[in-house]
Amino acid sequence: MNYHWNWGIFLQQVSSSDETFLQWMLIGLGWTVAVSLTAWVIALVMGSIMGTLRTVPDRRLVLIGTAWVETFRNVPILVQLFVWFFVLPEFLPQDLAMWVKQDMPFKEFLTASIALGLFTSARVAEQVRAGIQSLSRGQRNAGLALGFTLPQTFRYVILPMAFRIIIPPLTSEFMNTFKNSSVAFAIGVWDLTFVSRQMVEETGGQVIETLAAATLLYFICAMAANRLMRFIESRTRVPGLIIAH
Amino acid sequence: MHQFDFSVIPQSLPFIWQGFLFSLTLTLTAMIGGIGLGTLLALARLSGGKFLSRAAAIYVDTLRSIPLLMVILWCFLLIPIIFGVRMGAEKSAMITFTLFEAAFYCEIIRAGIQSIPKGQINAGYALGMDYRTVMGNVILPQAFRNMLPILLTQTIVLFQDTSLVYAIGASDLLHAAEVTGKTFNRPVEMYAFAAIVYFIICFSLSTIVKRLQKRIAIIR
Amino acid sequence: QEIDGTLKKVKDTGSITLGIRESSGPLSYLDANQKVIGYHIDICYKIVDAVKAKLKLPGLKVAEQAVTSQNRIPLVVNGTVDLECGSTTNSADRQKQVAFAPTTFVTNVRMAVKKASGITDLDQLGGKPVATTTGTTSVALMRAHEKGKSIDFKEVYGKDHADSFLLLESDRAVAFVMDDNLLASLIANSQNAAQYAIVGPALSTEPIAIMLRKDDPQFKALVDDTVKGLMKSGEINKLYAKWFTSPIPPKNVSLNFAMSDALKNAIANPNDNPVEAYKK
Amino acid sequence: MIEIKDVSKWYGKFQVLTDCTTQISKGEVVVVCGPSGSGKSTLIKTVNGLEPIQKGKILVRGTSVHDPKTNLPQLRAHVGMVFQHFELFPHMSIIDNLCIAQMKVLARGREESADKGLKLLDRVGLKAHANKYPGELSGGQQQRVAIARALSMDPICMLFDEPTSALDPEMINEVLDVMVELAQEGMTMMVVTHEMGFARKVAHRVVFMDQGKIVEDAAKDDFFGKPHSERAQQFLSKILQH
Amino acid sequence: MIEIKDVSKWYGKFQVLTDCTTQISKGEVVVVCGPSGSGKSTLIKTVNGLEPIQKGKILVRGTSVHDPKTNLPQLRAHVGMVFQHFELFPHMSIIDNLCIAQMKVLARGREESADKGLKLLDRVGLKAHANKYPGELSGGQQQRVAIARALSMDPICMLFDEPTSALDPEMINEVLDVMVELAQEGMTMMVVTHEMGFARKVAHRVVFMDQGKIVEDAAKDDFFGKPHSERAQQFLSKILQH
Ligand SMILES: Nc1ncnc2c1ncn2[C@@H]1O[C@H](COP(=O)(O)OP(=O)(O)OP(=O)(O)O)[C@@H](O)[C@H]1O
Ligand SMILES: Nc1ncnc2c1ncn2[C@@H]1O[C@H](COP(=O)(O)OP(=O)(O)OP(=O)(O)O)[C@@H](O)[C@H]1O
Ligand SMILES: [Mg+2]
Ligand SMILES: [Mg+2]
Repeated sequence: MNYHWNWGIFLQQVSSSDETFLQWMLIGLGWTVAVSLTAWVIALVMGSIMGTLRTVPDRRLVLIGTAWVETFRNVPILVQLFVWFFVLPEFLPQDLAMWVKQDMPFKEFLTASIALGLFTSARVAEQVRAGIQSLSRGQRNAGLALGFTLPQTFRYVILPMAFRIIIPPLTSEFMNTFKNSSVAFAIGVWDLTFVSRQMVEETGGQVIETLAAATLLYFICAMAANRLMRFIESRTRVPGLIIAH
Repeated sequence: MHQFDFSVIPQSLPFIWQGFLFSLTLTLTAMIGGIGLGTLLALARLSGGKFLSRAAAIYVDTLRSIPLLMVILWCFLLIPIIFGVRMGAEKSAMITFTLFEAAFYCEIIRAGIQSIPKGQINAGYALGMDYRTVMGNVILPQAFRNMLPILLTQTIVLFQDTSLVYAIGASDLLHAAEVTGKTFNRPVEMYAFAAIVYFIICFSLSTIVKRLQKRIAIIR
Repeated sequence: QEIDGTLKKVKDTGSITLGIRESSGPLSYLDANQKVIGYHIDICYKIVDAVKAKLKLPGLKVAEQAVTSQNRIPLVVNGTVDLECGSTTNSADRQKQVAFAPTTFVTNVRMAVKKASGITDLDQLGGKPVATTTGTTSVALMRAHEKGKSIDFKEVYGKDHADSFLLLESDRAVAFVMDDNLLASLIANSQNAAQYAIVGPALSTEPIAIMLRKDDPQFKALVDDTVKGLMKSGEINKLYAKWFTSPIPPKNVSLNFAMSDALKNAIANPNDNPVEAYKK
Repeated sequence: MIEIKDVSKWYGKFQVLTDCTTQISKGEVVVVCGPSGSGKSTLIKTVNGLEPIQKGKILVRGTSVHDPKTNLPQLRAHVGMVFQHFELFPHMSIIDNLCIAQMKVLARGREESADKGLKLLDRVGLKAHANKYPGELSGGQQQRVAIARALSMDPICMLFDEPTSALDPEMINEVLDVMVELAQEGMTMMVVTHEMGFARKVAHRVVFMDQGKIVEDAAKDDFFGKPHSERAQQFLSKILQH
Repeated sequence: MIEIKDVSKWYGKFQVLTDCTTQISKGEVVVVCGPSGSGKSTLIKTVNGLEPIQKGKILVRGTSVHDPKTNLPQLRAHVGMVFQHFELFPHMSIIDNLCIAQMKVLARGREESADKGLKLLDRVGLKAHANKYPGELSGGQQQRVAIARALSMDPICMLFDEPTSALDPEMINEVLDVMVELAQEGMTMMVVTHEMGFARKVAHRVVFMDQGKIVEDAAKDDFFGKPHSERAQQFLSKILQH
């Protein structure tokens, strides 16, 4: 193949600015991490609430949880992102819409984080629900029998164990969040994907080097997420209890 | 407020249908191939063989740590170089998705196999069955039944992920919607329409999965 | 003479693959039936005809492969695509990877605005949101412009031109900086074409050309001869008129995009000079 | 102390309990037995409102359990319950298992709770294990902790649902011994169990259930002497044969 | 029939079995008992090679079980085994549970297998349930099916690992009855169980294990009369108290 290799490309300066391509990549990495982590926090909070709602003995709450999950998991993330970014502001009052469209600080970053966070929250909710349901009914009864209210039973008895049980599938979801964050470029977040697209353009087609670097950085992110969750798993491991995976 | 003009939707239907058919073909191919390959990988991971399980683990962990988009691009660029064959975007996508999804199916099937009590394996062996008979007649049928909902949920994710083939110029459901949106310069309407189409398809599928789950669950 | 390179491959496989873009109007884009059409597509088919004649293969199969700005170069390099008929800028960097046919179009990077905004120049845009498309030269041009003139835009980016235009249309941006032919095509297709104008001086002038594999003298010669032939015979002017100054699909409106002096010059003196040669 | 009046309960269309009536006075020990699926667990769970009922009434110290106005958590806090599978909280140490409800429900202080917890652990012979986790104890030890946990709430009565049936034979006795002691101290107890030795030793009355009905409700000696119903005779013969 | 010679086994560094030696002659019924975790299950699983051993030798009808040259599936096919948790295949009907191994291992035809299966189901009193699934049967019924399944392979001897300990008290007897019958017909049996009534009734010898060692290996009457070791005395007193 007549490909013109140039691994030194990363040290070259970008013609339109003072940075090198390597620095660019690192800026991209920074935004990727920022979007992913923000989204993950949103996903954990909303996913835990919605997943729990689906297991309480109240029809209406279950329905809310179910609707949430079905809405956010049945539409591809890219499409959801566009709905948040392009479609929803059209329904706001004129002034607010203009503010959201033009002046809202970090609007791309926030939109991407929220869209990705809610998308992921549907999956987290399913895991949380599965975790809660995998606990024997006896645990809930034991909590209630001691005089705990239902919320207290969830808080002190059910959720701490449910979360421990679902750490492995949550790890996958956390890794997925990093991977899925690559859609953020589509609304103009300067993330790794954005940078690599721009870099391919401005280097006159050093695609393979660029792709390799971006892939490696995504891989590192996902691995770091994996290690972090493993660490949490080992820290929260209950002595004497082997949680089946 | 934006002037919505949904007249592009009827014009887009033939292409959306074409795109849907491609998404469906890709999903089915990757599902069947991925489950087949994934089962082999899962058995390799659970096998006593150090090398075999290590190799399978590396394959699975690597693919699970890279965005699908990157895998699609790599395969599209590298397969012609490595194998010296020219390959259209469609074929390339099918191979890529099969290889990629196999890693995910592998983990699901592995969990399924591990969810079967060890006593079942012992019971099979105690009756004089060999490894293949025990796996084929006792463990895998149960593992698949237990994991069916998760396998199908993963397949729904896969269906959504087929939209990433836009990166190599294949035309799936979302791409068809986007292209029509561009041709007629009505992207907002087409994104909204795509959202609804995806929701209807995926929601119906997941409802079917739930029904199926009740129907075939093993009575315990 | 033995045939080799791309021509040999085409002869052996009985097929040739064109790389096409799906929304680089009017050079290469999809019509209402999602069939690819455009100025560069017409030229490419002229080249295909020449290949057929040369190889005496009237039944030569023509495959079309959609490419993106990301993958077009590697796909040409790795042999998936034989002739890229999109809207690729000929640059010195790219000439390290691929070869170009003689320049068939010259674009000016300018900006589209809503007429009502009264904006006529980039320098009026300090602190205002300006749109462009990710992964394009325009991003670099805008950044360079900012640096040169010490003004500060709020850049917003669309993932493709349609999205970027939507940013302008829905007031998320007050201007959209892009190749003028693309802007003209987007405006012509928009809901309310009269609302928009292409304004301001050119940020850059770029030669656009059909792309092919490097180090393949036989195929390059055939492509060059064909394109030069079109230019000599004046046929290229007809093609230009067909796509730039007459009504075109899908809406059957004309872009009314007169031929620039730079392009006239390129047709008078066919060449494959990179963009660097166009900088004054 | 506990009055169960005409209680019926359905799961969908399936009737689990049919017009069950009985009562337990202060200090009384009542053993509930009967074949599997006869509704013993369901009945005992209705007493502290873990299961709703569709008909009838249950009073615990005069409070109607299924009245929507009743503060259920408060009532449950004073009715100790021990489950077949112990149901200790696996993510908390033994002492935390004993403290958490005291602190969160009775609003006792950390120290007071721990004092009380350790005292009770001592009583069931497990003080040395206070800082271990449930998974590190044997089944018999876990069940003794579960009893201590219920006692930490100063219950006015105790409900046991097959407390020994998930235990290894060797460990059954260590748990029964604790229960016998409790009974002898005068605790009001309702015990679902198949351990007829325990019933013989400390029960005042035996309630025999079949298919959701209370078939026999007799003083211990009457029950073991000559059960009225054929079903109870049959059951006893099977249980006692080996 | 079965010879266990100096068998030792380790899980990593933890020694589960230490120099176990015993043998079972044709037609003999041997009961293995001992406290939880003493290695009973492990020992019985080494007999048909479900657990590898690191030292010693086990011969079944003269064939060395742990010799790499032994055709283990073939050997296992002739050693019936019944597990604590039944281990029926939940995705197959009862009759399929009885046929699958006959067909896949002994290469019997579908009909021959089904005939044999139905005959055995009849013997354990469950012919009427042939087309149900395991999940639809009670524990006692499932365990009887498991015994029938093992018998369908025409075993030369049977291994039982706590066959009644996962059962409701009422169901224990229906299973023990089947086992007593088997023993009385002269089947060679090795039975891990806590049911001393069963041991008294049909065992020829009792093996008592503690901490991976065989502590006592005595004729039934000697064992129940006056166990040598203190550990066995203690164990018996706990088991038999209630
Ligand atoms: N949540 C439920 N939904 C439907 N039916 C139920 C439910 N819980 C219990 N049942 C049924 O109610 C009946 C009584 O159950 P219960 O657990 O009270 O029996 P039990 O006497 O405690 O039996 P065991 O000795 O097996 O514990 C059984 O037939 C059981 O199948
Ligand atoms: N796979 C394993 N890995 C490590 N240790 C094990 C494993 N299986 C069993 N053990 C340990 O080996 C010892 C003996 O186990 P075994 O199951 O043979 O005991 P047992 O006498 O059958 O007890 P029980 O009456 O509880 O069934 C126990 O201490 C157990 O924890
Ligand atoms: Mg019960
Ligand atoms: Mg055992």
